[in-house]
Amino acid sequence: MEKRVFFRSNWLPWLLLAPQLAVVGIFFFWPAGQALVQSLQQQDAFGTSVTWVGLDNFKALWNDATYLASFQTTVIFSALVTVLGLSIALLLAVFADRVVKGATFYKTILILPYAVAPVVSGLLWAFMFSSSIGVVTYALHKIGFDWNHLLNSNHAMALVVMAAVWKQISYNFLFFLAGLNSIPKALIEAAAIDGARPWRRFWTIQLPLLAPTTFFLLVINMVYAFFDTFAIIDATTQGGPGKATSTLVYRVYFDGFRGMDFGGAAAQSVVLMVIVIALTVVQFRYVEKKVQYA
Amino acid sequence: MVERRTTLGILAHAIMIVGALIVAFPIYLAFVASTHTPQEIMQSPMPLWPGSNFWESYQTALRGSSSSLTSTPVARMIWVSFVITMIITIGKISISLLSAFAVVYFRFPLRQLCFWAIFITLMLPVEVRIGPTYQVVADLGMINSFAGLSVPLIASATATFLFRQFFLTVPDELVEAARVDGAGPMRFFIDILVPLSVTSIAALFVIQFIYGWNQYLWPLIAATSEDMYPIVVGIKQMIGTGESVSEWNVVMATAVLAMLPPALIVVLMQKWFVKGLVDTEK
Amino acid sequence: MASIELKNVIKRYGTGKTANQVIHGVNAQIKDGEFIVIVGPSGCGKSTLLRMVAGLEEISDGTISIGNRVVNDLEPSERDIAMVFQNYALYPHMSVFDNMAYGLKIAKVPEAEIKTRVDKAAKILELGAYLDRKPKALSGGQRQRVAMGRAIVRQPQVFLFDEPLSNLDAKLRAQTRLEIQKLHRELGITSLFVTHDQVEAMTLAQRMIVMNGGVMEQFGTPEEVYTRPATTFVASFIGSPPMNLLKNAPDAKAGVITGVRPEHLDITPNGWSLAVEAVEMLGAERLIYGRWTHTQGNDGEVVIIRTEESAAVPAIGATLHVTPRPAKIHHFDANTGRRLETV
Amino acid sequence: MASIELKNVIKRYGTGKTANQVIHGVNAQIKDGEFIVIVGPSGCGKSTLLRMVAGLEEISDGTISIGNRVVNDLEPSERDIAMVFQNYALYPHMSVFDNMAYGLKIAKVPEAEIKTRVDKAAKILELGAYLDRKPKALSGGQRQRVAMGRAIVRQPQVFLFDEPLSNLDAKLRAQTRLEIQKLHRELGITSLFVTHDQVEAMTLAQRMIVMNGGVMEQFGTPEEVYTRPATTFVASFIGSPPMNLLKNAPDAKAGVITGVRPEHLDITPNGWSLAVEAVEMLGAERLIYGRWTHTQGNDGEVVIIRTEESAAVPAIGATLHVTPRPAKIHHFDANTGRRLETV
Amino acid sequence: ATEIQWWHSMDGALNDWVNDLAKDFNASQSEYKVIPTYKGEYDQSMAAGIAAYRANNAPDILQVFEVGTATMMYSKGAIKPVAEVMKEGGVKFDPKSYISAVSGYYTAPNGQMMSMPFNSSTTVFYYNKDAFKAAGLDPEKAPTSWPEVVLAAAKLKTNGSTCPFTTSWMTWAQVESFSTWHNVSYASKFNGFGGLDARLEFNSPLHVRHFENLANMSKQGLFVYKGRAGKASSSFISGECAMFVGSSGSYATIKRDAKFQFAESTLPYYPDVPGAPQNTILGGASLWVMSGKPAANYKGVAQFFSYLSSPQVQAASHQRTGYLPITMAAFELTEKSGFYKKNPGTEVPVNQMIRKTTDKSRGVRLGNFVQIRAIVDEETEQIWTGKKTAKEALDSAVSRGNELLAKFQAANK
Ligand SMILES: Nc1ncnc2c1ncn2[C@@H]1O[C@H](COP(=O)(O)OP(=O)(O)OP(=O)(O)O)[C@@H](O)[C@H]1O
Ligand SMILES: Nc1ncnc2c1ncn2[C@@H]1O[C@H](COP(=O)(O)OP(=O)(O)OP(=O)(O)O)[C@@H](O)[C@H]1O
Ligand SMILES: O=P(O)(O)OC[C@H](O)CO
Ligand SMILES: [Mg+2]
Ligand SMILES: [Mg+2]
Repeated sequence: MEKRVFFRSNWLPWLLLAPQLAVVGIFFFWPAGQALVQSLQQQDAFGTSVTWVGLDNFKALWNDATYLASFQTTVIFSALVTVLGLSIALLLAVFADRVVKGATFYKTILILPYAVAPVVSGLLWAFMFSSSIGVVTYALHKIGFDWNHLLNSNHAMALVVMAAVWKQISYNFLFFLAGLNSIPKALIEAAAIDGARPWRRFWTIQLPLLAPTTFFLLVINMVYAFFDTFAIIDATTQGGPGKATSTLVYRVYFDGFRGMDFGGAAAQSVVLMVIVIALTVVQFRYVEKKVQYA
Repeated sequence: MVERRTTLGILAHAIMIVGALIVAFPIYLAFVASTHTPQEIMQSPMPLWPGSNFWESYQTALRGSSSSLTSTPVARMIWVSFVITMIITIGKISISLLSAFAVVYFRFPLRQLCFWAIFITLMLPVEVRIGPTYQVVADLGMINSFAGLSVPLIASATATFLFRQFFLTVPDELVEAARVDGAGPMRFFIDILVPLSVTSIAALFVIQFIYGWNQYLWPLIAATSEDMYPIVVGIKQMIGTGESVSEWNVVMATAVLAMLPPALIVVLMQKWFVKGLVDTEK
Repeated sequence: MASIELKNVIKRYGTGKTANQVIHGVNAQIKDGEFIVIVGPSGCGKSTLLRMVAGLEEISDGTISIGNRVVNDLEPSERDIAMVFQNYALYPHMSVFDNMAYGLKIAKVPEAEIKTRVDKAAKILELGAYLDRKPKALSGGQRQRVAMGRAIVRQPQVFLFDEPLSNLDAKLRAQTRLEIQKLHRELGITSLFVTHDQVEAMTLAQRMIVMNGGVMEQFGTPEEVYTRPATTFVASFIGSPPMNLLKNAPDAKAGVITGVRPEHLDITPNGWSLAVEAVEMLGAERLIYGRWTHTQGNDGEVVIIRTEESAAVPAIGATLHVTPRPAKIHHFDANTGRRLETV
Repeated sequence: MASIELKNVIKRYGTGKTANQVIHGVNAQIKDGEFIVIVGPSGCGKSTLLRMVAGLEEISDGTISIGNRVVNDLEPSERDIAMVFQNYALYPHMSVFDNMAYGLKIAKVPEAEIKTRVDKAAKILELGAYLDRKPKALSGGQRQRVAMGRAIVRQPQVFLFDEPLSNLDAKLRAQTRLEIQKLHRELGITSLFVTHDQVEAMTLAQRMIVMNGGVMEQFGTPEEVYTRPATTFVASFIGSPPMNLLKNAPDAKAGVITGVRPEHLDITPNGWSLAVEAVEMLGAERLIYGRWTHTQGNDGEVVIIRTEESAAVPAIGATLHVTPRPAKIHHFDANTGRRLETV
Repeated sequence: ATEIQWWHSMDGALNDWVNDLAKDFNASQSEYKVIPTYKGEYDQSMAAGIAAYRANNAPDILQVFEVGTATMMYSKGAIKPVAEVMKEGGVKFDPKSYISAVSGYYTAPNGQMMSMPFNSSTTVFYYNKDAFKAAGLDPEKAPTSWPEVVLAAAKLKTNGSTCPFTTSWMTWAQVESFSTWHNVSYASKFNGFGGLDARLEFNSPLHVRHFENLANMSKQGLFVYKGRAGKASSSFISGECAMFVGSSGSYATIKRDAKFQFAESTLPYYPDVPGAPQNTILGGASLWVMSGKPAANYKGVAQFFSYLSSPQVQAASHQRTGYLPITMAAFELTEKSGFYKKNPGTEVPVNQMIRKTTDKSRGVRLGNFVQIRAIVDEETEQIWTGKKTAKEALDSAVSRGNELLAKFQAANK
């Protein structure tokens, strides 16, 4: 979609773009280029000795079973966060759409986690599930369930997933609610006249019509699960036990900033960038298309 | 409303209540913990109702406690957070408004490329390029400064995209009317376009405020002295290794304080936020 | 097919102090197989009335019966009605076939039967070639027909239409009007048709309900409504340009409004005397706007006269004399606005 | 005030292979103070033409002069024009006063002068009470008047209107039409008015340009256009219901289309013989749709006859005889569609 | 005043200690101002320091745990050997005044002292006397061997303890220190002191036996894993865990925060292993001076270090924190003051360390050691979760670790 009319000037648009392009160039593309260069190098921790190693870093990644495992971990984690985050939010949105009284109150509470920093979210959930003082751990223990995310990798995964989902529900909820609101009431009425009950209407009318919203959120949630959950993992499990909750992004940080394997970390960055660019293209295409519908 | 059945209404309320309770519980618990003494929290289980240590906890947090890892008072951290957040928020919104204006209302060579270049940054989170970015900022001598903590985060694909979407919905006739009225591009931008974008600006203000306030990894490495820690980093430092956390009340008081400003923004600007997002994104 | 009976139907929105009554006791008997048009200005309660019949809106008071069965408490799907919405409300993610078949599937009609019925409807509506398309890929007129098809396949006792033509352009609207008439002739299903367009109402209705502010002003055939409007509202709402409703006609009685349609004013050598204000050329005819010469200053009363294109064009400012045809003069009570049979 | 001259004006969108020519060489001389209406179906290029005059669209070829000055390369603000847009294009965040004053402020007109001019325009348009309101808080008609006010205060040489009435309801449209006429009478500013509505065109125009597919089909007074349409397109576009354009009239010559307006067909004991298909009652008149009885099968040709309300209503299926009034018969070349003066 | 940045990892009561040291030094003169900043756990602050160095923004002084010693030592030009700093600063500095176990650890093969010994610790055994009493165990008698630990744990468990035994620093305490304590090799080439081509060897039968033992305890609920690094200590302080192997440096925080009677004792061992117990391993951290700073800063650093190494300051630190007295003078001063008598158990770390060391027990010096530790943590966690047997985990840790050693060797030729 393009504007019909526009202003004519050769220099003004560049002037307008300059601040943004400067920031993007200096703080995004330059470092990204650096990462690319470093991925072909082997450095000692201090960067005082640098040797070119070609694709060795990538080969090492490929041969590192734990890195491949991190891929798997990331996929599982992202899938869980996305699916749970979306379905819980959808459930809440569908019912929030029904209630008239107190709707604002519920909504206000449900969007609160959006304001909470991921680290703080991690902190709160770690606090609730802490092995010594966690109230939830205590309650679980009372009903005969031994919670131990320090040792049990499933528990650890569950913990980071819960903290991540909790934080993301708000966002999904808002969009689903808006999506539901934008479905013309007449469609629901037409379906009611056609004899469809609420349950059936949900599955055959509302859900299919939410598909664009859902797809949009799917991409957003995957990106969130991929990247924005770093702080949550750092604050709860730090990737453990073993590498059970060590996602790709956590690995980049861990190998680079804790393990000081800069070449390896740079190679990981490059791998991530490739994934990310693929995701961007998908999203951009999709978003553009959606706009044209509107 | 098609169905008038009350059972569905009751079910809806029930689900909303359960949902709200679960969602609110972690925050509630943080508040409760902040009102107890450390000893009370250490009991298993800790009490689930607020205690009487509220003032002590918050005073200690705000003033900075001698025994916590960061002797910096939370008040200072909040100030740092606030300054960084405002630079990020206002910076992002301004440069995005300008670039979206350029991209939508002008035709020039490499226009699509510029837009893509900005858009792709959406997908290059700091985490991915953290090392080199740190190096660049250090080379520019911006480590440990407000600028260093904020400017690298100022580029915004989201905001540029959102503004672009919004601008595309601004009727062409408005530009034409302005041109007939004799307004040049900047005049149109300032007199017409910016005032029209208030809803989007408000929505972005919320998003970017929260983004800025919740920054963690970047300040964690780019702030090298304690008095430049934003509150979110401060909290993490307070817990340290977890080896010696004894003042959970102070930690939780700090957590509550850290949540307060963004929560207020979200709740107070709720309507604008949703409107700005939904009207343009959808 | 069934008769419909509205007994003292009332609709209030909200409760208690904030209650806002929008339908004030409507009574109407609709015969089996009749085609009824509900017409009135925007906000007068047409849709509300229709939606109460459909079951989409609760009935605050009174009863609605369809085929002698009181339906007040029945769900829409239990009332044996079908409805065509203004913007059609087609399911955008379903093909034309599925749109039409949806209700039947829910009613667990066997596959084969569904196919037969949909195909039949598609044939009637000339939609056969589009059954696999999504609504997005159809023109406005085609969408409109799909919406009709969806109603037809259900073989309901009553059709409800809520301004189903207002999203079509003038040409298509005229054409679809003819189709709807034909369809009604063939199927003979009792129909309630809401519109705010008097031309549509006049051409389609067997009988029409003219509503204003939640009140039924008149219920009768188009002929009756046009020739014997029950109130000044009906008189001015039906007919374009509207009937002249005059308080200051030279021979007027106090408290009585004289009504004359523009086409019933003949230019005569003498009679009512008017100053010509404007003349509009409308192709086949001309409209002349005139003001009384016998009243002081500007009393706001404009008299419209409709003449043949071939008639002489009066100059602006000139004085014109017109005489109403005696048999075509209407009288209304100035206070109540109701028609007076004798003056 | 100024004259406008269009010399072989051409508009192409895109360049090279993808170029799409939408205006094909329009020539027109518009006199100082004239009120010209450009009418035609959607997409025919009306707006494009107007926007080229305004300077909002580049002129691909030819020249446009305003008051003897070629304006091809001038910015809109330098052409001394004012424009009223279809959706008014009011600045939503500015008050009515500021909307009107904006152009003057940019032109650095002194405050006091701005106030005088805006107040005067507001008085003419009866907007005085609304000067502090935002457009949102105005009705459609009021908004329309603000848009006009914005144009008036600039005291331009030319007014350009792009379908300024199409967002108003029928009643308001008729009323505003009269107001625009009055305004033009008072200010006498050369005006170009675009519409797709023939009634508007007929009633407003001193002269009208009928466009079709980027070509000017006719340029003349409404009278000329109605009584002597230059092409079949004009004949069918102007007049409602449209002129009957008949290929199969019993006495037709091959290659010639016979045109008769519905009101010029009289029901007579004999003459053209038609089978009645439908009858529509439109209040003051009736439309009768008939098909030839002398052609085999369905040749798709429907003849419309317009009769007085008082005339007898023929039964559907009955045979009717009609005769065209001889002086009112038009002839067109079946291939070019152009009017034939002699057959 | 010239500001001297000092990044460290001292939390809890130790944080107070570091702040006090800086405060006292700053008060003692006006030319320099030492600014201590907590930068997270040891590995975090080390990483932060290195990242800062790469960005030309390093602190003057960086506290690095013993594990990072090789990385720091082999870095070309990133650090300024402390001996050099002291000499240039014109401050008297005698490496020989340090306990040899300590100074030897931080001395380069060429005999130059590379970093300033600061907080040297070793692994010790703590137990909760109150819990012992309650479980019917003798609170004055600590279990000395692993079999005894198991027995005591079983008793504590029967008495209701949910965490009879735990350990912090799994790798340091249960692998590295365990090796020297039993005088078995951790890595070849004298645990890496002999050169960069050393390779890991901690998958010996004894190591495997020990981890099988811990795995069994874990299964029975006698040993509870509480996380990596020093995380377990809070579980001991809170009273949840009754027995605890941890750093002697935890003493300060335990003493400050524990609400029960506790005691410090020697590390348990396997009595059937010949030569055991030998000596425990050195831990804690030292202070490294980063290169590329103005001369004035180095002067200040020298002053500060000289302040830190005065016997009074050292003795006070030792008594306050539980870290070792790093100079003989400080040890003697403390002994003379009767501190050990008054605080039974505080002499344990000293005793454990001043035994004569063997080639296998002198310590460990390996490149990429931080990452190797992370690997050992990851792998041993698999044992407690039951995903791997002790042998599988240790084997895997050794082979993954050896890859890193090879990498380091290649990068530092
Ligand atoms: N949900 C509602 N709550 C309150 N008032 C309502 C509601 N729905 C409609 N109304 C009011 O009821 C009156 C009748 O509305 P209705 O939609 O029936 O009018 P209508 O005749 O169909 O008008 P239109 O031609 O514009 O569709 C209006 O005044 C409207 O404002
Ligand atoms: N920016 C453009 N690029 C390409 N083609 C265009 C553009 N703007 C208009 N057109 C084409 O030019 C033709 C004339 O458009 P124009 O808007 O002038 O029609 P119009 O007569 O004003 O129609 P309407 O009554 O619908 O406003 C149309 O076929 C349209 O598709
Ligand atoms: O807790 P600390 O200071 O004794 O250090 C423990 C170990 O040495 C870390 O490697
Ligand atoms: Mg309606
Ligand atoms: Mg147009």
